[in-house]
Amino acid sequence: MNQRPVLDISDLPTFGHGPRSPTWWGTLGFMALEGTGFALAAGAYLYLATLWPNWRLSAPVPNHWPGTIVTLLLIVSLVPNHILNGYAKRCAMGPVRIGMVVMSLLGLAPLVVRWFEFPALNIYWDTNAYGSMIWVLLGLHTTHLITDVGDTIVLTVLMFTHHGYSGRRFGDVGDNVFYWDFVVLTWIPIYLLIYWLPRLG
Amino acid sequence: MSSADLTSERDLPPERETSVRGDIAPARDGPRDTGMDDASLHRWLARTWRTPPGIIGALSSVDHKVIARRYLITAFLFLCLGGLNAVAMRIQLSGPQRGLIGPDLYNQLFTMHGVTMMFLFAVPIVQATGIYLVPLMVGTRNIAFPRLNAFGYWVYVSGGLFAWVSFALAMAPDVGWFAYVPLSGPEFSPGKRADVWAQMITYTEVSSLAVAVATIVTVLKQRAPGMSLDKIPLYVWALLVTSFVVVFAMPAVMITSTFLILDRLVGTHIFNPAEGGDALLFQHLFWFFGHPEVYIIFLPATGMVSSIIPAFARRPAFGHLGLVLSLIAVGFLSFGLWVHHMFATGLPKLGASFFTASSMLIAIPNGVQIFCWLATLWDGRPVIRTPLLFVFGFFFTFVIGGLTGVMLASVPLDLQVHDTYFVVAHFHYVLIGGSVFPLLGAAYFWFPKITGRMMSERLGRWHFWLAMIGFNAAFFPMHIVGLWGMPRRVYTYPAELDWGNINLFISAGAVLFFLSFVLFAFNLVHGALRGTPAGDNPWDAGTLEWATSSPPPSYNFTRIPVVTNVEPLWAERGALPVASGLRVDARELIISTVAEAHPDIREKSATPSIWPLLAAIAVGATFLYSIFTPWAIIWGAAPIAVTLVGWFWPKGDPEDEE
Amino acid sequence: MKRLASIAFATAIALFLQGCAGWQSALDPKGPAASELAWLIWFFTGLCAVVWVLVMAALAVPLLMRSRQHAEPLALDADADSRKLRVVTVAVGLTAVILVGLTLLSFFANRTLAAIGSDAALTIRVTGHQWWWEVRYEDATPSRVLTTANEIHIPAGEPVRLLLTSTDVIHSFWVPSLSGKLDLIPGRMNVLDIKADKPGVYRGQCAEFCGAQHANMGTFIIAEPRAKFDAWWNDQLQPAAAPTGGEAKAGENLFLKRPCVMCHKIGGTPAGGTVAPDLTHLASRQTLAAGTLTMSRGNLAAWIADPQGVKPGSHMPVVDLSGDELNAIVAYLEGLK
Amino acid sequence: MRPVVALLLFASMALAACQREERDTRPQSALGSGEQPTPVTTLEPGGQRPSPTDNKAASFEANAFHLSEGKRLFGWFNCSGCHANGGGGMGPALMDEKWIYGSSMESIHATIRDGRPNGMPSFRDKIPDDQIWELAAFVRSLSGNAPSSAAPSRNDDMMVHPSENRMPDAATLGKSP
Amino acid sequence: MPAKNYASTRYSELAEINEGNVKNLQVAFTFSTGVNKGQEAAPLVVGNTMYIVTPFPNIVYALDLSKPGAPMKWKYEPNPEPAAQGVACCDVVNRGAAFADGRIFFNTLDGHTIALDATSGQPIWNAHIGNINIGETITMAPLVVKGNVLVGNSGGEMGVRGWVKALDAGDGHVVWTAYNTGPDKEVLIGPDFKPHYDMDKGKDLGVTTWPPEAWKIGGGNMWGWISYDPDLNLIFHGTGNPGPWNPDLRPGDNKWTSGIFAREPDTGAAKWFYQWSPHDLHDYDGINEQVLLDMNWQGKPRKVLVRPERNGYLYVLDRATGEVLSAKPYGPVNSSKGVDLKTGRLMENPDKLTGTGKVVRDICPTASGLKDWQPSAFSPKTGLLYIPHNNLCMDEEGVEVNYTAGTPYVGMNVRMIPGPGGNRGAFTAWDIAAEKPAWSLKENFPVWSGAVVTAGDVVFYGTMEGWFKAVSAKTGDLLWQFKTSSGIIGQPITYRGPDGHQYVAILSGVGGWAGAIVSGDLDPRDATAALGFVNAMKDLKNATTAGGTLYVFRLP
Repeated sequence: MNQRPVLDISDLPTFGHGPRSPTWWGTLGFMALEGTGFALAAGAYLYLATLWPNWRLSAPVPNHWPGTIVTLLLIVSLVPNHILNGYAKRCAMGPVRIGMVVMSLLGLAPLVVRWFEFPALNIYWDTNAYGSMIWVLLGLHTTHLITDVGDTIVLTVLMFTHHGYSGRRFGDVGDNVFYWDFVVLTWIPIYLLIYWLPRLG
Repeated sequence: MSSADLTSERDLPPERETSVRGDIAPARDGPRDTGMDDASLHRWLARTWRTPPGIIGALSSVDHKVIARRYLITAFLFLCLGGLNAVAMRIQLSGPQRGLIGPDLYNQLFTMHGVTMMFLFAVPIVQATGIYLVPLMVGTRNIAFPRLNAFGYWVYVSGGLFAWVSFALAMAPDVGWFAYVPLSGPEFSPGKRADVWAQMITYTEVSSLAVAVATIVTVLKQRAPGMSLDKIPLYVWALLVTSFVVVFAMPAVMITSTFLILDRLVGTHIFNPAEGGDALLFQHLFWFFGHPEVYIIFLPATGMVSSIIPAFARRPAFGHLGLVLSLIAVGFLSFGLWVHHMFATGLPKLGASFFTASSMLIAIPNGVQIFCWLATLWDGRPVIRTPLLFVFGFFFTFVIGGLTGVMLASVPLDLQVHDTYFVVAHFHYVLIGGSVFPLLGAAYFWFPKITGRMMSERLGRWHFWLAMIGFNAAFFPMHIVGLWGMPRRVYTYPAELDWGNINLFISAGAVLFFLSFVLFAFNLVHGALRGTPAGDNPWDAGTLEWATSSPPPSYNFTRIPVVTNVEPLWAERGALPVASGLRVDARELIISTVAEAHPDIREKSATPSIWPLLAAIAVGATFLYSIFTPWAIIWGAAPIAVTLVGWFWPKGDPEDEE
Repeated sequence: MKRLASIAFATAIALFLQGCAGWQSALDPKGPAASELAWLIWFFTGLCAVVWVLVMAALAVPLLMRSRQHAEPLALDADADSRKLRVVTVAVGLTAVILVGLTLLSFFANRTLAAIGSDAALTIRVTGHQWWWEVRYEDATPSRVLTTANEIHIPAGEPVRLLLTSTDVIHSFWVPSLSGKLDLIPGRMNVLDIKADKPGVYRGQCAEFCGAQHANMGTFIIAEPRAKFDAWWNDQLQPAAAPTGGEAKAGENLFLKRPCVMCHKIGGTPAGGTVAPDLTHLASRQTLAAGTLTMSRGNLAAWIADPQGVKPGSHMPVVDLSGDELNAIVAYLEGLK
Repeated sequence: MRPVVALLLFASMALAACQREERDTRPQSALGSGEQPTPVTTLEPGGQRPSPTDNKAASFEANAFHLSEGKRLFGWFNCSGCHANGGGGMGPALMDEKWIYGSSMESIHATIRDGRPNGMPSFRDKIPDDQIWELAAFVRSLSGNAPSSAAPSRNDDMMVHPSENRMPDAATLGKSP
Repeated sequence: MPAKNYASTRYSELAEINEGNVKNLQVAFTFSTGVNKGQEAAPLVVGNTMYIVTPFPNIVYALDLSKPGAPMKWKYEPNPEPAAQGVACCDVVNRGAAFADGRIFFNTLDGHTIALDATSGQPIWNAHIGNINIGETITMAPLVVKGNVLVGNSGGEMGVRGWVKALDAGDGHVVWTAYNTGPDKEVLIGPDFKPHYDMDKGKDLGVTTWPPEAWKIGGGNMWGWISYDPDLNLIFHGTGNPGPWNPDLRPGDNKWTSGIFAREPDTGAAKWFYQWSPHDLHDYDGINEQVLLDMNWQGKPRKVLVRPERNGYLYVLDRATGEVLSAKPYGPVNSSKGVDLKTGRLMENPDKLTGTGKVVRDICPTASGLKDWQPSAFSPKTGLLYIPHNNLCMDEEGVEVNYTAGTPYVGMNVRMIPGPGGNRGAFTAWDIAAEKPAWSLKENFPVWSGAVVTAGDVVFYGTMEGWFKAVSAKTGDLLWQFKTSSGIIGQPITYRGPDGHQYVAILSGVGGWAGAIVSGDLDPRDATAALGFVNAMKDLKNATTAGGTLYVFRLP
């Protein structure tokens, strides 16, 4: 077919930040489907909790302290996370490098505490369905935590190599910030479901 | 490899140099397409976008058309395998008390049939069609996240192999495609059969989800300049809505199958009512996916119908906005009626009535679509070619399926027909009538675009009538035998119930229907090798995929079109308005804004890579091993992590830099 | 196209009418619930057929009109389109009205069904097993509680309440000529009320896939006049008939000595197994192995000799018996009227 | 290339898996009697012990279907009445590592078939031979002696102990219950 | 007799050992029985001889107390059928022997009652009355009343039909047999039968309250204690749980299980009956001891029968009529909501109804009862009943069960857990008149031993760790304790030795249902082992080992 050029796009930038970039939308898509997964797992948990009187099924109450510490660590981490986002938008390499290191450490810290959360549940996954569900919820979130921390660390290393000098990488840092928000925010309802709902029953 | 890629090496521009840079600088400019003549433009783009040579190169391909072709062929092979299952079952059922196939094999046969058709054929093939067509229809050079897309294919194909090798080893799942607990649970399904079901589901759905995300982002961010929301072709809308449904429905089945395997492998009690679990939870979760699944299969087919009808009715679809809104409505409503699969479980009466209402409700947007298509066809005299014939076949059968669906939505009526051959008939009318017939039409319609050659019209008509007669002969009597009391999933039935003759008739119809696919396969092969050359736009259709050559070059379009109408080729008969200014030495494409499709960024698309394949192998091996021990997840995490890092680590291509 | 459609339709009607003669058929109602449902089925079918014919007619219009083809696809007739819009709107409205009607219809039908058993005097607990039905007649006097298997006798003309549950997987109780189906779910108890208008034998079958022998999990509802039913009940409460004749006596002995005794119960003997059907009055039943074989000496022998040939995968094991032993056991069981 | 690798992978799995998945509901005729010398001690003068001559035990021992049938029969024939779910009661525990009368399939088969003097009844003639083999296979799996890929998992019942297919792992985790 | 007297008070008038000097108790001699199973028997002292019956193989020892170190006078080995061990629920115990007219009467596990000459140990007669092939065993201590040896069978977990037989003490022939289920004729219900409550009136209730033929395999065994009131000329015995445990399989009240009969000792004719737990849901055997007291009940002197019942209530019955005067829980009970004194019926808690395929959690008390067989003691000096008991709860799930003669017929998955407070046992002194506890001691393990109280105001009991304890009868203060070689589940006695001094004797040797984990070497990983008791006793293996030793103490 014949063509007639009507538009010149040569002046467009070669990368964008946030919703302008397809990666951001891809991240959003994965958050949507993972969020659905979380929601369904939580829904299954609530379904069972309402199905049986005296949920917790005579199991001991979980010790909420490791979980609470993780929650606090995660919430605190949001502050540097968003500061990092600001630097990434401005493509400021030095602060971004520092920020990435900080975020890697702030990712590892809750992961370490998370290790102590499993025994603090005071029940095993094969004891009863309540145990199964809280292990599943905690496991599901831990998987996300691990993958995102792994992702953060790889990206941190990347930012210290020559590959870091790329607009695209700063976009990746932004998306990493975005995903970390997701990991933190999904934890809050799960935290409540695991540690506080059983205290009601 | 398409013919457009077969440019001689001599004609190619020099290899580009890679550079190591120490700081962020304004993007280094490569050659642009602005003002470039067509021949050199083609040489540049072909060089930049080609799939590397050799086996490794082929396995590294990220070209959406290459991946889609592989998807289509694989899915078609699975269709044939699933069809063979069906024929085997029909031979066993052709008479009462037939001893050809015992229950053990029969139960594997129908489970494999269902699993194959639903998870290895229907969903992949509609998504594959989308992978092929969506980037072309929205006027971009590749799908978003091409490596993820390639990864999706590898995962899918290994999942399918996994299931079918299990079948060959007589350890295929034998618990039905929806594998209800407790039958599929740890106590009543010894061995690995149900584990195969669970893990195969979980991981073929990984591929569906990957494709869905890629499709969504392609549609939202890579549309050609000017293709605002109201100018998106209906097929693309259908794929977009489908992809959203996938994103929200597939996690449900993954959660279900994961719960199941946890129960079976590590002894959780999620579905064990004795320890606070619940068997019905499985059904709720499964059908929360399972019902939208039907629409995942059906909605793209409506998109195909919406593409074929305008081309042959010679006018744009009537009620474009209505059709789009209906699609969205169906997408939403499909999540609200899963319970009508569970009416016989004894749920509270009032809740069940609510789901009757919601199930009936979804007939309205579907009705809107049907009426709009009819209205489109009313305009003038449609050109009757094989694709349109299949659309007529779609009307003929799907409306029956839809209407019997209304019957199933009624709680009391459902109690008689649930789990009988009536239901078998119903969903085959919906799935084959509503999805396979449009797909066959679509095959005839887009075959010339994919291969550059036409399929035989004569054989096509034979195929159509054979399929119509075979299909209706096989499935219509199932309504009746279902009402006569024949439950589904029985490997035999007593002679005294007088179901023999009608079953023999059904079996004959099934064989006929299978033969129609043999004819189709022949037509496909014949068309691809001997078909008459098609030209760019053999049907004089209006959407963008017809603006490029048949088959399309690796880069899809020499220059990105600028869209002015929902049927741009009809609106711009003289010359296609295009945008210029993209680099030709790097895989640049236009990222546009979500609503208005204003060009926003020139972003690079990923280059070919072997890592998606390696990652898929790592994931596949992990899943395979995990049916034997949960530790596989721990051990498998390492290779998966390595391959993923390899995948994302920049290789110094211009696409990765800057 | 049209001819084909009409042929298909005529065939369909013919086949439907032929189907009314089955004894496990939703179209052959023998009770109030099934009648209500059969009516509903016919009504829905009729209405759907009309809708389908209308749609097909609408589809046929452009094929038959033979009007001229559009030359230029984008040159549309705005007036014609707005007329079409009106037609489509009306059609959609009509669809909505029909659907609301059908919803209300099913709602009221549901209420009718629920009312059938509200005054049921007889309660029967049906427990699904892989692959047979345990049937227990509840009674205020515990000693009149009767346990039998696979065949359910009910008084004709009276509503009967069935309590449905399962000990293994999900089954579904379905006797189409009496009522719709309802699942038997382990850990739950579902309630199904049935009523047979007239005496007769109504076949039913498990309708939810339950494993290897799902196909051979039949049941029979045997509706009898009240007096006959009461007599049957009293009969069934009696311990098993003592074996008469040497062979039958030897058979009883073998039954108690060999693996039979591990799973089956025969009232009046030490055999008290509960994981397999109660055989106290085996010979009074019409079929064997949950509707798989009709009751006869030959079938009984075949079933005992090779259960895995008759019903592969069932829980009845192959027991090594000599010909004489088999004959003796068959002679004994045959006498358990 | 890749399909070949996958196929090889599957094939190697298959060799092990085939036997585990077979569902033979009347193996009696196909196999020998399974009669083996069933010593309950390892002490045996003469230096060497005769090796088994037929494959009956082996064909039951690692077969998932037979193991699960054994589990069902263990409940049906009231084995669980005395031995609980392996922990014992009136009868000795079966899930521990102690075997009073020998741990081989043949010994367990003999124990069930012929009984033992301190309370184990004889089920000769009461349980068909194949079913005794199934029970023996299941009993062995209780203490983690069957391959975890074939051993049964938990029942849809009250949680009584970690399921047989997790037995060795679960034991090393030292977890309750 | 093990219960000291026909009224089963287990009260000794001996007062040499008292609250003040009990702390000086020391071992006089010990004797190993050579059988390391649960020692539930009470040593029997007649004259200068002490008789001990061991658990299976039920060896009888006669020890000469007149000589230092109490050397063995004779021993008798009945050599019971070893196979009997396979059908004995809950360890192969024996609860003791009885003495009358120069003869020792005892039961063997394999269903024999044997009379021995007390001086020579020679058998006089041997009556085979129980068939182990259908699961019948005998573990109880016989009681001799008016020349009849009263014996009942065990096997409630095997689908055995319960009975009580009276054997002639002279030659061992069966004088009468009273079944505890079935038609009136076999239950020995005749015109004299006058139950107090309507629920127990009617013809052939032992048949009509069962599904057809279920009474034939319905349990109702008698393996516990019999008391005798010579004034009323009545014996009182409980009846065991109905079988199987899963109540779904036996709709109805299941007469005459889990109740108490008053019978005439000569003919066995039933006088009245009261059912503690109609349609028993939780294996509440009704075989505990009944203490017969003549006391002022709410101002009026009445002949009462005091019974700390397994279902958790301390019943006070008018023993002439069977009327329930009082029923108060003596520990945590949630399986029922009390006893309706008008109808006499136990009010079941609808939340704790068990059935097939349903797990019911936290049922208190457990199948082993708030108190099992371990007999309590009553001191007329303090007016208190000293109850050794359990504090356990359980989860229960009814499962499909298959009757095969001679194999268990239970149909219930049980898993026990410590009760409220975490202490698995308690020793409670109950003020009968005030209908409330006077004091209660917590014990880590269930108190599975009997109790004895003396005029010296000392109560003796043992714990499953192996402590033999003496506490003040008034306050419950611990006065003295001694660690024996194994856990104690036996019945302590006190006697005046040939030297005129007071002695205290106890058999140490853990076992029984509670101690089966040790005596049977069960696997604690299985929560349902030993019908669920193991789950509550996981740590017992760390606290004690099997044993079988007699300890005799005296003041220095």
